[in-house]
Amino acid sequence: MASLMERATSAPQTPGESPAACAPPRVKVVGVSKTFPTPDGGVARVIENVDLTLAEGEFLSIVGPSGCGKSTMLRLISGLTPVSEGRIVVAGREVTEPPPGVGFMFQRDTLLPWATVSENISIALELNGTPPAARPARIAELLKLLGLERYADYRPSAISGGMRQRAALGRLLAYGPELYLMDEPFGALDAMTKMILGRELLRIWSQDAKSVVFVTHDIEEAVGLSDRVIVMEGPPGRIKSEYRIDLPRPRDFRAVRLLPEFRDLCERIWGDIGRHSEAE
Amino acid sequence: MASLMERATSAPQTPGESPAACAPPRVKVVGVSKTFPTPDGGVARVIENVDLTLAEGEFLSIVGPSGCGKSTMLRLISGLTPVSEGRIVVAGREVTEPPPGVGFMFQRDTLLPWATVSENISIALELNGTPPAARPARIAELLKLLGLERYADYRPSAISGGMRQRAALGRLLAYGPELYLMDEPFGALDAMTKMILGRELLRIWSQDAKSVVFVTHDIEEAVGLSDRVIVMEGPPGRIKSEYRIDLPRPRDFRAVRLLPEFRDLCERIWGDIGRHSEAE
Amino acid sequence: QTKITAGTAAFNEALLPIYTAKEKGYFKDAGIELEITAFKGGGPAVQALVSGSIDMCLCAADHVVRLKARRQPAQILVALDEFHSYALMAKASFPGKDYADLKGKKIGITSPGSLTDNTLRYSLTKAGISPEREVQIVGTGGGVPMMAAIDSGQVDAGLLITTDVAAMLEKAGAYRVVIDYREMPYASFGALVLKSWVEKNPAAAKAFTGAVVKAIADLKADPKLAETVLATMYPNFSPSLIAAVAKTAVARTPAGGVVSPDSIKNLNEIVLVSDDTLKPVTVEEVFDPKLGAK
Amino acid sequence: MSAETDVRPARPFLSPAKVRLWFDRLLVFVLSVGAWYVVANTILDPFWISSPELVAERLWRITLNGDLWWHSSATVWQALLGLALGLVVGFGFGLLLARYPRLAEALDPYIMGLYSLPRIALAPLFILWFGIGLLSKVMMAFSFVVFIFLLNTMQGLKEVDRDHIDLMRSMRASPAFIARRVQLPAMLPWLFAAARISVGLALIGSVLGELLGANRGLGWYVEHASGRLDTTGVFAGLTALMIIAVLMNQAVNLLERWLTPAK
Amino acid sequence: MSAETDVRPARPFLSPAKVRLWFDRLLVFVLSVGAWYVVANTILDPFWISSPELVAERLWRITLNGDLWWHSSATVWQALLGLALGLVVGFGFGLLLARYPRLAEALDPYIMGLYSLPRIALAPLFILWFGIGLLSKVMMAFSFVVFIFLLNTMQGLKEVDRDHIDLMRSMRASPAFIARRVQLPAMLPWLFAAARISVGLALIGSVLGELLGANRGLGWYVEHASGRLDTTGVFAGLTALMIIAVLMNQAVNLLERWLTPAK
Ligand SMILES: Nc1ncnc2c1ncn2[C@@H]1O[C@H](COP(=O)(O)OP(=O)(O)OP(=O)(O)O)[C@@H](O)[C@H]1O
Ligand SMILES: Nc1ncnc2c1ncn2[C@@H]1O[C@H](COP(=O)(O)OP(=O)(O)OP(=O)(O)O)[C@@H](O)[C@H]1O
Ligand SMILES: [Mg+2]
Ligand SMILES: [Mg+2]
Repeated sequence: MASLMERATSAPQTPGESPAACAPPRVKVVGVSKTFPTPDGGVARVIENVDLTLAEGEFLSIVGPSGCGKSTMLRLISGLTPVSEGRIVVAGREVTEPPPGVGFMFQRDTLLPWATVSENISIALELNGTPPAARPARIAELLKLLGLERYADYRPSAISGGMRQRAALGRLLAYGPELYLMDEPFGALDAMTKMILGRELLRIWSQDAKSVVFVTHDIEEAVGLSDRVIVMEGPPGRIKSEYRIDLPRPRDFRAVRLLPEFRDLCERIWGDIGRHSEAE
Repeated sequence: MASLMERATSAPQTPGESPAACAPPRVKVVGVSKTFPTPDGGVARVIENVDLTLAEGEFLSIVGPSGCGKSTMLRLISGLTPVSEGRIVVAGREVTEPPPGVGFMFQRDTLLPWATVSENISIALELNGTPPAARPARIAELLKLLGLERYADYRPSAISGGMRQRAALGRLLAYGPELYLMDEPFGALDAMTKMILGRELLRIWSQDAKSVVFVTHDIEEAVGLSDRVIVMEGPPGRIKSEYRIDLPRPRDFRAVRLLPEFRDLCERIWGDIGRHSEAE
Repeated sequence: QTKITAGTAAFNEALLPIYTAKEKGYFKDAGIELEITAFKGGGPAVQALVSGSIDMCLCAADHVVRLKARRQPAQILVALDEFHSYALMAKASFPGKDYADLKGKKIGITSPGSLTDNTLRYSLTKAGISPEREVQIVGTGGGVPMMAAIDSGQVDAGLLITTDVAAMLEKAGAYRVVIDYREMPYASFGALVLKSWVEKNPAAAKAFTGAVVKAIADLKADPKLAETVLATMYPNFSPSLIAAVAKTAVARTPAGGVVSPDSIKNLNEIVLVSDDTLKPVTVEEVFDPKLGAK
Repeated sequence: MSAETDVRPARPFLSPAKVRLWFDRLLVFVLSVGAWYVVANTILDPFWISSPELVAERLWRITLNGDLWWHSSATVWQALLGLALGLVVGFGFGLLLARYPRLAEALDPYIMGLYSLPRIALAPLFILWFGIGLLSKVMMAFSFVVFIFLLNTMQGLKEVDRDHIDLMRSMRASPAFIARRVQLPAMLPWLFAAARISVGLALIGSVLGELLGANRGLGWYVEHASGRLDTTGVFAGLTALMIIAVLMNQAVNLLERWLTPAK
Repeated sequence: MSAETDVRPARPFLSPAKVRLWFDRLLVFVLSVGAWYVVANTILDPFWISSPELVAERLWRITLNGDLWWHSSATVWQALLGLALGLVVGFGFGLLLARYPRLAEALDPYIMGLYSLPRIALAPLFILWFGIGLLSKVMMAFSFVVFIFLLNTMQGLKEVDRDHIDLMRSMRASPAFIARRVQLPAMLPWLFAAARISVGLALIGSVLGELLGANRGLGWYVEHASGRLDTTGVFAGLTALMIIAVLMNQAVNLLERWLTPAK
C-alpha cells in the first residue's frame, strides 16, 4: 500500500476538497475512439472521440443507457483494452498496459471460484504488498464492513449474488488503489446495503482523497456520491452532457437526498437520459 | 406454446383481475425449509419454515436484504433445488423436478456463450414447441421489443451487461411460461430501459394472466408492478411482512409512481427492510 | 570377476548350454559374471550390441552378415545351435506337404526381415514360386500369437521355433509339420560379439567360450542333465515335453560349439536373398576356433 | 498472455500472419533437418540415424514405385477407422456413464485397469478375436482411442456450467436435448483435446497392429527395414508417419476452428 | 445429469454410499472373474486365456517368493519417474508455449509428428541414447506422458476465464503470479485429465521399455512367460499391471479430491 502511495504523482489533497484545476489530472482521455469487429465482418464504433479529464481526488460518475459504452470506457482507462484512436494518460504516463495504482471492479463479478471469500480478498493484499502478518486483520475488517463475517470461508458458488458483489468490492478496497474504476458496484444490492456501503465508500474516498470513476444506473446514487456526473449516449458512445454536483461535502449518502438541489439535479439528469432513450 | 397452455390447471383469469381466493393457487409453499452444508462441515438453515401462496394470475414481488434467501426461494419453487423440509405444489402437483410451464430467469445471466443472441432465444422457442417456421418472426419481435435488433448475431461476450440481461429476458419471454420466476431481471439496466421493459412486462402479464414471482431490490419497481409484495428477512430466510398493493389496474409503470398511495407504500416497505438491516 | 552383459533376442531352448554353464557354476569358475537381459527380437538386441549397451548378443547368427555390411565386424564366440530352428506348422487338417501346395496360401512369419521371412522367401524362390505374388506372407510374431493365428485360421501355416513345435506336437492330432527346416545345417543361434570387444577382452572371450564348451560336453555326456536344466528354464512344461525338448536340444547343439562351414554356407544363401546389398561371410571371418580349444 | 479480443478482420487467404507462420515452420524444418544432416555426418554413424539425403532419396523412390502409397494408405485407413470408432464409442459410453454415476463409479477401476494393459502382451487375444486382417489393426487403434475419449468426455461433462444445465432443466429440456445443445458444445474443447491426443495414439495403435500380423502398412515397412538393419528404411517410414500425423492433426485443427466460434 | 449441489455432509469413514460403492465394485469383479472362469472352462482353451484360479495361484506364489515385488517395483518406479518427468516438462513447456504463441504455432506440427511416432520403431535410438538401464524405460514412459501434459496444458490454458486474468492484470500481477494463482487452479481439471490418461500410458511405456532390453519388470515377466508359452504367467503379469494401474489411478483421484474444492 505504501509503495502504491509513493507511485502517486501528486500529494494527497485535503479530504472532500473540490478538485483543483491546477493539480495534474489523474486521468486524461484525449480523442479516444474504440472499434470492435462485428460478427458480419464489419467494424463497429463503440466509443467515438471521447475527451475526459479526471482531476486528482475527483469522484466522477458515468451514467447512460445500457450498451452505450460505459464499461468499455473503464476498460480503456484500465489499460486492459487498447484504444483504437486517441490516447489515455493515467498519472502522467500514457496507458499501454494496466498502469500502477488502478483498481478495477468489473461489472460481472470475477471472484475466483476455487478460492474462498477471504482468499479472494487476500489476493489483492498480496498484490499490493501488504505483509502476510497484516493480512488477516485487514480481511476481517473488510468482511465486517461488508457484512460478510460469517462467510469468510464460503466459496463464491455458495453465496448469494449480492454477497458475491460485496466480496468483489472487498477485494477492490483491499487493493486500495489510487484510482478506483467501479462498474455498477452496487447493482445487485438491496437499497439498505447499498446505502451502508455508499456511506462507507464516501468515507474511504474522503479520507484518502482517491480518484474514482463510478459507473451506475442509479442516478440518485451518482448524484449523491459524485463531484461530477457524465451522461453518455450511444452507441457509438459519446459524452452527451456533464453535471457538476456542487452539493456540500462531507455528504451523508442518505441525508443529501432530502436537499432540493439534489432532487433538481436528479430530475435534470433523468430527463437528459430519458429524452435520448425515448427517442430511440 | 399451445401444449403448455393445456397443461395449465385452471382457465385463464380476466386480465388484471385481483387474485380470486377461490381459484386453485398456482404455487403453494407449505412449511418449507432449506439447509445447505457449510464449509466447516455444519449445516446452515437458509430458508426457515416459509408458507406462501401464489394465486393464479397473481404478480408477487419479493424484496429483502442481500443473502436473505430470495434466489433460493425461486430455485425451490422451480424444482431445481429440492426442499429440505415441507412441500411445494405448483399447478396442483407436488414439485420433485422442474414442473411444466415454469420459466426461470436467473440472477446471473446464463446465456450460452457459444450461441448468438438470437440462437439463445431460439432455444426457448424450440423447447416450448414453436414450429421452426414461426421462430424467426418471434425472435425478431422480441429483439425489437428489447432494443437488441442490431445484436441478433452477437455472442454474449461481445455485448454489454445490460444487453445480456435483456437477451436473457428475451429468452424467458420467448419461452412464454404460465409461471414466471424472475430473479432481479432489471438489475443491470438503466432507469429508462427498465421503465420500458417494466411496461412491457405489465402488458404481457395483463394480456395472458400469467403468474409472476419477481425478486428485486428496487422497492418502487416491486410496488409498481405487483399485486402483493413480500418482505423477507434473514438468514435464515423468513417472511417478515406482506403488503397488498391495491393500486388501480391497469397501471402505467411510470405514472403510478406519482400516486400518494404509491409513495406511502414504498416508504412503509423501505422502513420495514431498513429497520431490519440497520439493526443487524 | 569380469562382468559380461548378454542380450537375448528371444527365450528358447538353444540357450540350454548357457543355462547349464550357469547352473554348474562354470562361468563363476572362469571368473565371469554373466548378466542376461531380454530383448524383444534380434533387432533391438543387435542394436544394443553395437551401441555398447551389451557385450554379447545371444541371437541368430545371421546378424554377423549384416553387421559386416554395416562396418561393425562381429564374430560368433560359440555356436549354440547348428541347425535351422524352424518348421512350417499347420493345423492337422491342412492338406499341403510341399511348396507347390503353399500357392495362394497365407503363411505366417515371426516378423518381416527375420530369419523366418528370409528362409521362406529363399525356399519358395528355389522351388520356383514367387514369394511376392503367389503366396501371402504375414508377420504375426512368434510363439503364442502365431499359434493363435494358426488356430483361428488367420494363417494357413506358420513358422515356429523348435520348442513351440514340440509343444504343439504334444497336443496329439492337432497340428502337423508341413515343411521341416530343422534338419538343415544353419548357424541359427550363437553368442555374437563385436570383434572389437574380443580384441579388448581376449581373456573374457576365451573364458566364456571355454565355460560354454564345457557345458556342451556335459550335456552331450549326460542326457538327464539337459532335462534338469530345461525344467528350471520351462517350469510350466510337462515332464514329457521336457524330455522331448531335451532330446532335440542336445542333439542340435554343436559339439565344441564349433561353427560348421555348411551352416555358414546355408546362412549366406538365405540371408542374401532378402538383401542384395549384403556380402557373404566365411567361417574363418566369423568364427575363431582357438577360443573354444582347451 | 495478452487477453485481448481485439480487431480480428476477416482473414484473407495469405495474410502476413500466415506467411510469417509458414516461414517460421519452414525455419524449424530447415534447422532440424540441418541438425540431423550435421549429426549424421559428424558425431553419429548414419547406421543409427541414417541421414536426411538418404531418407529423402528413399522416400522419393518409394513414392515413385507406389510403395509409399500402398503402405501408408493401409496405416491411415486403420487409424481413421479406429479413431472414428473410438470417438463414437468413447463419447457415447462417457455420456452413459455420466448419466449413471453409480455405474461409472463401480466401473472406474476396471476401465482404468483395462486401459493400462500393454497392448503388445494382448497380441494373441487380438489375433484370436479379431484375426490379422483390417479388424485387428482397427481394434488396436481403437483400444487406445476409446479410453481417451471416454476419460475426456467424463471430465468434460463435469466441467460444464451447472447453471446452463439447470436453466435447460427448468424449461424441461430432455437429457438428450441438454446433451446436444449444452453439454456437447460446452465440451468441444475437451473433445478436441481428446482428438489431438488420439490422432497420435491411433497411428501408434495402427502401427502396433501391423506388428501383429500384416504384410503392408508403414508399421510393417519399418519393421521390415529394422529387421534388416536398414536404418534408412526405418527413418523413411517414420518420416512418412510424421507427415501423416501432422496432416491429421491439421485436419483436427481446421475442424476445431470451424466448429468453435471465436469466444 | 442431476445438477444438485445439495447437502453433502462430512462423510464418515464408512458411509452407506461408500459401502454401496464397494459392493458395486465387488459385484463387477465377481461377475467378470466369473465370466472369465466360465469362458476358460468352456469355450476357450485355457492355453489362450489361462483361467482365474491358475492366475490367482500363480500370483500367490510369486507374491510369496518375492518375484512379484521384484518385478512390479521396477515397473512402477519407471512409470512414476516417467510420469513425474513428463508432468514437469510437459506442463512447463506448455506454459512456455502459451506464453509465446508464435513459437507454439511454429512448433505445433513437429510436436504432433514426434508424438505420433511408434515408440517401438524408435527402440534402437532409445537404446543408443539411453542405454538399457533405468533411463531408457523412464524415457519411454516419459515419451508418452510429456505430450499428454503438453497438449492438455495448452488446451487448458485457452479455457481459463479471461476476466480472471484481466482482473489480475489490472492489479499488475506478474505473469508468474497469474500462472500460479489463476491459471494453475483453473486448469486443474485439465491437469487431472492428463494425469488420468498418463497413468495408463506411463505403465504401457514402462512395460514397452522393458521389452527393449531388461531383466526385470512386469513387462519382462510377461514377455518371458509368453516366450515359454506360459499363458498363466502372462495373465498373472497382466493382472498385476491392472492392479497397479487401478491403485495409481486411485491415487490420482484422491489427489484430485484433495486439491479440487467442491465447486
Ligand atoms: N450452494 C449453497 N451452499 C451453501 N449455502 C448456500 C448455497 N446457495 C445459497 N446459499 C446460502 O443461502 C443464503 C441465501 O442465498 P440467496 O442466493 O438465496 O440470497 P438472495 O436473497 O438471493 O441474496 P441476493 O439479494 O444477494 O441475491 C446465503 O446465505 C447463501 O450463503
Ligand atoms: N468484445 C466486443 N466485441 C464487440 N463488441 C463489443 C465488445 N465489447 C463491447 N462491445 C460493444 O460495445 C458496446 C458497449 O458495451 P459496454 O459493455 O461498454 O456497454 P455499457 O455501457 O457498459 O452497457 P451496460 O450498462 O449494459 O453494461 C456494446 O454495443 C457492445 O456490443
Ligand atoms: Mg457495462
Ligand atoms: Mg439472489
